[in-house]
Amino acid sequence: MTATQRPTVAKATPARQASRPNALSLRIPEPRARPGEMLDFGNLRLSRGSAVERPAIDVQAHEIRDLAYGLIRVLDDDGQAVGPWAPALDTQSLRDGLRWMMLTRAYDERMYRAQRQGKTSFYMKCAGEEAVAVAQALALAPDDMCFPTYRQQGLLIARGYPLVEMMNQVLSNALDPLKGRQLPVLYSSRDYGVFTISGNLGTQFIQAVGWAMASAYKHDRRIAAAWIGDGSTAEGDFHHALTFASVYRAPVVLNVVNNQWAISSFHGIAGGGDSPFASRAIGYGLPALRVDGNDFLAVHAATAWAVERARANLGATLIEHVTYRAEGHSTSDDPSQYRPAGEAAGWPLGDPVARLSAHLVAIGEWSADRHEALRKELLETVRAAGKEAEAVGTLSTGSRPSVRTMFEDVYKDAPWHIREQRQQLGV
Amino acid sequence: MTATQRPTVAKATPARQASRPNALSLRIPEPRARPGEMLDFGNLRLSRGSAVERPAIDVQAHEIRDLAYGLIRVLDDDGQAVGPWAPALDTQSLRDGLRWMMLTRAYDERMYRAQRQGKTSFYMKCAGEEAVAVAQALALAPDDMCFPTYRQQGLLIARGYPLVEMMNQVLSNALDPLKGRQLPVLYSSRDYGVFTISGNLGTQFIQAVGWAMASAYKHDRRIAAAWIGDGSTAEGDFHHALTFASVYRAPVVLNVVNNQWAISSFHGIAGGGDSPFASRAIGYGLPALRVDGNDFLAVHAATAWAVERARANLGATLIEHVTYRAEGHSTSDDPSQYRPAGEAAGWPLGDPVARLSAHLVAIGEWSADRHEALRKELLETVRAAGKEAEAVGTLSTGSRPSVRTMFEDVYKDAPWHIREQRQQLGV
Amino acid sequence: MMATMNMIQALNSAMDVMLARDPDVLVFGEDVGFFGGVFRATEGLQKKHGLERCFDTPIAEGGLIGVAVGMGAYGLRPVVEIQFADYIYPAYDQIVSEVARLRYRSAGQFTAPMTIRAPYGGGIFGGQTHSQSPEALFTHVAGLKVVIPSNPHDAKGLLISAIEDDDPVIFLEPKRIYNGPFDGHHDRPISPWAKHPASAVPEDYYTVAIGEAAILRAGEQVTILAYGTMVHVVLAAVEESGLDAEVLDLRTIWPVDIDAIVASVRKTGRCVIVHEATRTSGFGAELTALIQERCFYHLEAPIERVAGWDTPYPHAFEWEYFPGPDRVAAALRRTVDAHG
Amino acid sequence: MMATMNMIQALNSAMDVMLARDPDVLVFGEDVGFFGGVFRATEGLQKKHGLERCFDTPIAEGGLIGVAVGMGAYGLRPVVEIQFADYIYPAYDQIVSEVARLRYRSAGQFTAPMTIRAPYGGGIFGGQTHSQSPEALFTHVAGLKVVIPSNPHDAKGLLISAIEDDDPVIFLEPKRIYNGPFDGHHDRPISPWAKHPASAVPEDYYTVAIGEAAILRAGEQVTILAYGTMVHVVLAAVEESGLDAEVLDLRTIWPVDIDAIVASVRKTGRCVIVHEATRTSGFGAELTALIQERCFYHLEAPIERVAGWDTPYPHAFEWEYFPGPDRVAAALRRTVDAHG
Ligand SMILES: Cc1ncc(C[n+]2csc(CCOP(=O)(O)OP(=O)(O)O)c2C)c(N)n1
Ligand SMILES: Cc1ncc(C[n+]2csc(CCOP(=O)(O)OP(=O)(O)O)c2C)c(N)n1
Ligand SMILES: [Mg+2]
Ligand SMILES: [Mg+2]
Repeated sequence: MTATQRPTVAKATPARQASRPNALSLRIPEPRARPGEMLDFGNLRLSRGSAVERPAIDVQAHEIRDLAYGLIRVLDDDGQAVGPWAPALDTQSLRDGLRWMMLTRAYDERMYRAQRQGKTSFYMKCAGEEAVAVAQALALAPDDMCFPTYRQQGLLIARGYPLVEMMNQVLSNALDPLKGRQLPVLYSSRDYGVFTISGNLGTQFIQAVGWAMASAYKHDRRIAAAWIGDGSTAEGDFHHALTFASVYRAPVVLNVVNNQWAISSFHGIAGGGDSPFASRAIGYGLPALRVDGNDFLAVHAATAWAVERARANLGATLIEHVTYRAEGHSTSDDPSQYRPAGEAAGWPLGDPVARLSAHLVAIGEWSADRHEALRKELLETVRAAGKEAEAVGTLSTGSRPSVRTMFEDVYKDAPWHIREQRQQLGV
Repeated sequence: MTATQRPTVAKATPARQASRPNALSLRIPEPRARPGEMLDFGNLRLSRGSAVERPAIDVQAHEIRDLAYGLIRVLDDDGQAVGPWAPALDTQSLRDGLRWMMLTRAYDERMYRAQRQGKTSFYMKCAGEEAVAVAQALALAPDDMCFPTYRQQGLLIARGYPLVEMMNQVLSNALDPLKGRQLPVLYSSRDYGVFTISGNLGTQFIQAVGWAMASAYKHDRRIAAAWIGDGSTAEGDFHHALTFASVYRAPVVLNVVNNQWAISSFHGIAGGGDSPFASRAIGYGLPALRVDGNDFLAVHAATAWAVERARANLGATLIEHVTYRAEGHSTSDDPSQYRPAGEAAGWPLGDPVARLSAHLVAIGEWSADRHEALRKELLETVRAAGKEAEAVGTLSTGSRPSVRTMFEDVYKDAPWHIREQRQQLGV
Repeated sequence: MMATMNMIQALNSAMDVMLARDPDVLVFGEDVGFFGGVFRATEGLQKKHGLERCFDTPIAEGGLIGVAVGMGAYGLRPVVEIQFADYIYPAYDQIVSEVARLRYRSAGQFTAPMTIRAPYGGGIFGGQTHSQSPEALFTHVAGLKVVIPSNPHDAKGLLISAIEDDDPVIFLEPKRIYNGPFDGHHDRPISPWAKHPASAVPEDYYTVAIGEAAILRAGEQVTILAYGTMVHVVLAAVEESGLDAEVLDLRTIWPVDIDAIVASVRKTGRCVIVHEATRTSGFGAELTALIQERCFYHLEAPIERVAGWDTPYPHAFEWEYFPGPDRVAAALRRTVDAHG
Repeated sequence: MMATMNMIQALNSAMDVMLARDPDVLVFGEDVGFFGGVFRATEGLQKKHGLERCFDTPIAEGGLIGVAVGMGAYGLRPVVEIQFADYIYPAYDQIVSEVARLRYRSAGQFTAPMTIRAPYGGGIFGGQTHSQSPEALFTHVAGLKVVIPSNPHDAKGLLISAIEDDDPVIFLEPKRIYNGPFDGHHDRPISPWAKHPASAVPEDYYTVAIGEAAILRAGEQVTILAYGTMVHVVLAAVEESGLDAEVLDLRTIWPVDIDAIVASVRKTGRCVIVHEATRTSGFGAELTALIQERCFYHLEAPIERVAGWDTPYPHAFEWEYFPGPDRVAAALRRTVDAHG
């Protein structure tokens, strides 16, 4: 799994030669490898599955600071679930997880192609990161409230939200539940507990804390969960979320999805170089878990721990999921411009789908044939849904939402100026 | 020094009784004592002077995480300088420090009265916190750049900025260097290396990082220092500052002045309850020092360490100064409404002026008589300066800046609309 | 039951009434809990309604508005205080990108029915960061309502309407008139609210509708549009100038009561707009544009704007900056005298 | 030496020239370093001028503007990119409270001579958070200049002026016309800049003055004020309507070229203002107010505003939202036909 690793030799930061002795100089962090250079994952802090203890959920945050620097793993190189974090997930749940991850991937592939075919303007995949959303959906209760970014489509899929609805949104067609108002992939589903995804990074993190505070205020049992990218942790909202979550002991699971890149900026530009993102939690007195984000079982176990803790009114946990954005940032991006071509393939933590599949095989509950059959079945599921959605319309053809709706929902009731403008447009 | 301390018994947070079993509930933190209640400093993490090690300046941040939870102290109860942090400050520097702290206090008292007499609109004291700014001014080089809040007037005083100039600013008179534009105490002096103080909390923290980055970019040797209150650490700027300082290894000393209160909100509302403010640095891979902010020698030693580290191009340090706001937030505030009356007197870390004076006495370099003589001398200094400034004018009487200047400096050169408006006012 | 209240008491009463009526109403912000707010608008509410219903927040305006969005999505109705309107900018992204757009972008699935209270405006020697009037920065943002009361009676009725409104409301409180009306004559004795008829406030629940202006004075010669403190300045200027002006207190500045404005300007043919905010791109610009679009053929003189200068609000020049009755009266005279 | 450039190349060339001329110029922002920016405006600058002169920043707009303030105080001239104007709000406090006021509040001791570049505007199916036109949120803030070029030649010359300006400049780049002029006829073939005369750009240093509008077309019947992408839409609408309109490209929207505007409107007696931003409290309101204050007795028809609707910019309705040539032409016709 770690064939491309080589000994850790920090790449020297090219600095302008100081003109005076003892002069200061500015450090601009750089990734270990750029296009054309040798892969180098030497700064990834790995741990073995058995190396990281699993504390009781009512542990004091300060007793488990080490967990922010280790890496919770369950699946070993032989596909066995090992160590204290190995969850007691039944086979059906594992197979469901595999199915949803594979369905997410198949869905992504189709919608990516749909964008390339001009059927919509934009698309974002989560290839390589499927375990995060899917395993977490499994660990959360169905009515816990999710505040995701644009890269947790697996949440909707694992919660059974209809694929066709997702496609209608991406295609901005007449049946788009968001009436053509949002950029593709910025889903929203109150019924499925997924908050309206914002185009502005970071904002949802503190909103999730507010939702959790509301739930606590109402003596509810539901908790909230939020996701944020490694790059976006630099926004003030991240700090606000940790601060408010700590102060009010909000029942929320706060997830940093560290997929190593923020468009073209490596995680070191977000401050992930000198200390892992998980460790940010320490200063707020919150527990932190750093987890192998491509290990379905580890993600599930870590999430289940945090969920149980929050539900027991013990407050928030920050989880860093160490994963890798296997493809471009979006359909507008070309990652070969800024990172070595083989980085995804060489990623030391492998592929989440392959790893869960291998685990099921290892425990005698799966096979290559069944895997291939499932892949084909899901391809067909996605194709059928795609046909259905495209029959309604795409961004460029077929039926669109009524233009009249453009003027609705700005306010609950349209004030005079909005009514006037709608009349001006003649709709 | 800690007569009012009593055993730590956490005051129970009154919570609405949960109506359902296992229901969540919202925690609203409360201070240990409110007006009329017994003083309680049981949650203050104290350490003895000798208990906290002094690492080499090139230590790795992760090796000294404990320093964020300890309390660097030098002066013991007998006024002796003890332990590894005892700095090698010569007697003259100590006497200078004492003089500046006392001058700051005398200045504050006069200006507070000036406000009460209607000579200006507003004033803010730093009573009880004088050691922070004064000892730090001593540890910084005179051309290092300071980005203070409104409560570090001691910086200007220790750097020798004329008292009369400060008073002119507070009185908004004709010689106010800021031309009557700023609220009292929001000083600015480029010549003395003090950045224009903002009315908006927190903004200066990240600006200091930018100044430090510029200095590093220019291969300068000057570093920056910034201050922020405990309450204001909750702003996004604080997080931005730590993030950028970490990423670009900026030569800056970042100070949190934890005076326990933010107007009427105790430090727990800012998230200081579950983890000390110093510990925020850990998650960014920055070293943190937590220091007895009323111990002049400790503040000096901690600052000198951070300054040396920054100057050696090793980057930023976060210092938490544990101190106490001995008086009201400002002339607009009445702290007896929200905190026990004796809290200032009972503060376990004492008074910085009294403690440094006692130290000088203990080492045979000072006496009660000399102290009293100095107090009188400074009173006279302040009185003379006050007379001089008031003779120029106050907010309500005497000569004011020319009204014409109201329209200057919005831009470098006044555009047509500003000129037109000036003419409309007829000035 | 009627009581005599100043604006602070009226606002306090509105929150008190709503906390009692609706368990989904929460009140929070910097220093609003135990202490009751730096202007004391929330005094006693924590003690009466409980720690969890009225509490302090960290000093992070973006954070507290963000939290209110999440609470709104859950189903609560947060009433948040920004200590001074000058400190609302750290929350600007949450307000513009989230609060204002939640309903639209989620096609009605999620809403943020919050009330954002903030003391605003000058006249208190607060210097550049305790005197600002940022209302135009919100009227430009689709999805927000902006309400500005000018007296205790309206303050309570409008605040209750704002809290009950299913859309987010920016509720700006003219801090200069918290304790008494102020006509801009800073050299004259201060008058308390008790002497003003609008200090008669019902103790219980009542509402003043959002979107409706009040005609404070009928007149024929010129229409004056104002809100907040400026309403009192305008009334003084009218009296002193002896002109027969029609004075509209807009109360809600967006969506503004366009019918009342158009009717008045069509009648008088002349209009002066008064606000404290800096002139350029202030709300007076929008009012001017709306009026000239709708009343062009009725206008007999250019619409004038009397506003704050395009500078920060300087501490020492409070009264040179503040658009007082003399500047208003001069504009009235120019407008009435103008002919083509 | 002249070259043919599109807007991206012209902007890139401006930064390249200034990085070479002035060691105090730094360029930074999200993704601007190694990659050269998501729109590629900084492509090659890091390689050519060094890692420390053109680099990536954390995703924290408030942070990167805050850092630029400190650098400005030190004496540098930062040129920062906000990836989309829609993402400038997290920096709004630093811009309004700090950048804009530094010189004033420090009585000239400290300044923040930075240039804040941000792609803005619609026409690219970017949905509500990649299409906004927030210019009016900056024209209301005393201390800021706001510049919006409409072609490669102006873009380079104005950007150099902005970088050299000792005041902070908000430099908004109409992203729809980065690669070619766009007249709003989205159904017609795309035309590259190479065919447009303004793509002839000097390779070296030159400036276009801030504060000066360009008269793109002289005319007698009506004055049209526009900027950015809308300039091209307006020109198409004029041609298609067959009217003899005078077209002003404002280029700097604040401080605006008031003399050019007044002279033109006094001549034509009629005016249409066109912008993409939402209408209410948009910059068109200020322009309307300024004109009616100065040209009241010359106006023969109400000033019309053609603007974005007061809704977020909806993904599926790009062309229903975008104020295209038909809407402009209709407004022109109404304005020219109007008589009292
Ligand atoms: C406030 C804000 N700033 C900038 C952007 C532009 N932007 C969109 S995605 C992105 C990178 C985010 O990276 P990361 O948080 O790591 O998430 P990932 O895409 O890797 O999942 C940027 C800069 C934005 N959408 N919002
Ligand atoms: C952005 C912003 N929000 C709110 C305020 C109002 N305010 C002024 S001082 C203060 C308390 C600050 O407390 P702290 O940071 O602990 O500093 P201290 O006054 O104790 O020195 C508040 C809330 C402000 N000035 N700026
Ligand atoms: Mg990422
Ligand atoms: Mg404090």
